[in-house]
Amino acid sequence: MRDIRLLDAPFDPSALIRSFGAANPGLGGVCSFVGEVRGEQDVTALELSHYEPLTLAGMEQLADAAFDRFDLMGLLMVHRIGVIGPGEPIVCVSAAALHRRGAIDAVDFCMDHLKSAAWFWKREQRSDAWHWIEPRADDYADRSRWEK
Amino acid sequence: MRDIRLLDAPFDPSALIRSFGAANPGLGGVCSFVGEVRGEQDVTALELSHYEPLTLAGMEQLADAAFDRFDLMGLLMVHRIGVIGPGEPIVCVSAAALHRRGAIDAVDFCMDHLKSAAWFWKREQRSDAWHWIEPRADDYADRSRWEK
Amino acid sequence: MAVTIVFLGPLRDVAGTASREAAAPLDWAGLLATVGPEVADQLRDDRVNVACAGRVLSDKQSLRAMDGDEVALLPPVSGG
Amino acid sequence: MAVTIVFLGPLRDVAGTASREAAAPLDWAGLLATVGPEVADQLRDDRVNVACAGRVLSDKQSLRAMDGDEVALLPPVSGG
Repeated sequence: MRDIRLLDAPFDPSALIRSFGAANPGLGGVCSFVGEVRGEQDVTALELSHYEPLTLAGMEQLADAAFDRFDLMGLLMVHRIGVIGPGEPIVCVSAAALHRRGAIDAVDFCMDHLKSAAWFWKREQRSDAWHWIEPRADDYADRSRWEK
Repeated sequence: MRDIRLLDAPFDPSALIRSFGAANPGLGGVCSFVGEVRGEQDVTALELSHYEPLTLAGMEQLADAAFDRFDLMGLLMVHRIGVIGPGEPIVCVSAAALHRRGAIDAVDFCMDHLKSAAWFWKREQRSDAWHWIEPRADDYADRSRWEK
Repeated sequence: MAVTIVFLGPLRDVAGTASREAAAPLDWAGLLATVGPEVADQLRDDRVNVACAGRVLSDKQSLRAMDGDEVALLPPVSGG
Repeated sequence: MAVTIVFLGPLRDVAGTASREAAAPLDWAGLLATVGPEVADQLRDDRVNVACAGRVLSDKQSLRAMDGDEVALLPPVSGG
């Protein structure tokens, strides 16, 4: 079961993950990651922008790469766009497999690529103004682990 | 928030993970793994036995090691014992952190140790009889990744 | 007709607009001349990509946008 | 009084029982003699651990179980 989506409104990751699990009967394990807007100091909102002609197609290619690379039964990849408040989910990736290795690695792989190799731009609203956020050096290093 | 449990009756991982997330306000990400009894060929049930004086204490030590090693806000680790039917959850690990790296690695670490270094023994009921299951060579190899 | 240049992420702030029209055809030199010196500076950064008609160019200097094409200027991304 | 020997996992099937009493004190040689040749064979495997009074022995041959102690024989585990 494959479910790749861009959402422009708040969503409930638990509900998505639960129905994703049910849609993959016979699985051995499901690994899921949910990223949320941290309730930091004076951050009042996060805005995710994207480039419509590329973004969803890029996520589909990332899903193709995950299915090629890992032994997966299903993959759920959901990413928010628009303005998101503290505590709200930004991203949810869930992978179902016969064995935990494929499920955990697929989530790790997809998250590393969504962070620094998918067509999203992120800025946060602080009390003074909006500030653009670039990936951290760690994010590039994490992604380079997957280069063969 | 730390929640380490042995359960002798079926449980709902989604509900546990949802309340675990809510119990860690300000988190940046939650990674979760749920392992289930695979609906394989002629397997009608799985039985997890344990050694009461060691098992929960060992899981607490594993949680200590995860908190020492990763940058975590919270850790949920729940393991079933007793007879478990196909499709029922066996294990649920969830880790909350400011950044995804700590959360994903903590789940990976805990699962590798629960598989081959916690005080559980697993056997499956096939049409003929019960069969004991030893960890696979892969499980030992996965765990050795964490040796410093 | 024309080419539409779209500024993504922080480049939108640098350009002061989300998009701009330019005369077709538009090549790399024409793009640099059109977008102003500040955006042009950033375009020369290896981490900034250019897409034309929905495809990311593997060599952005090979840009040749035709009438009706959309050219997207894509600074370093950050998702998740 | 006595020492209780507990057989875990597949060792329970080999021993044909979940537990057995033995006279205290009980050392490694006594344990091997008490449990029968099949279980004794498996106990010599490095992957089989022995716990005494709730603690896993780092050197199982140093076993010295006293009156009232529980000795657990722990074959290779498999959880998750």
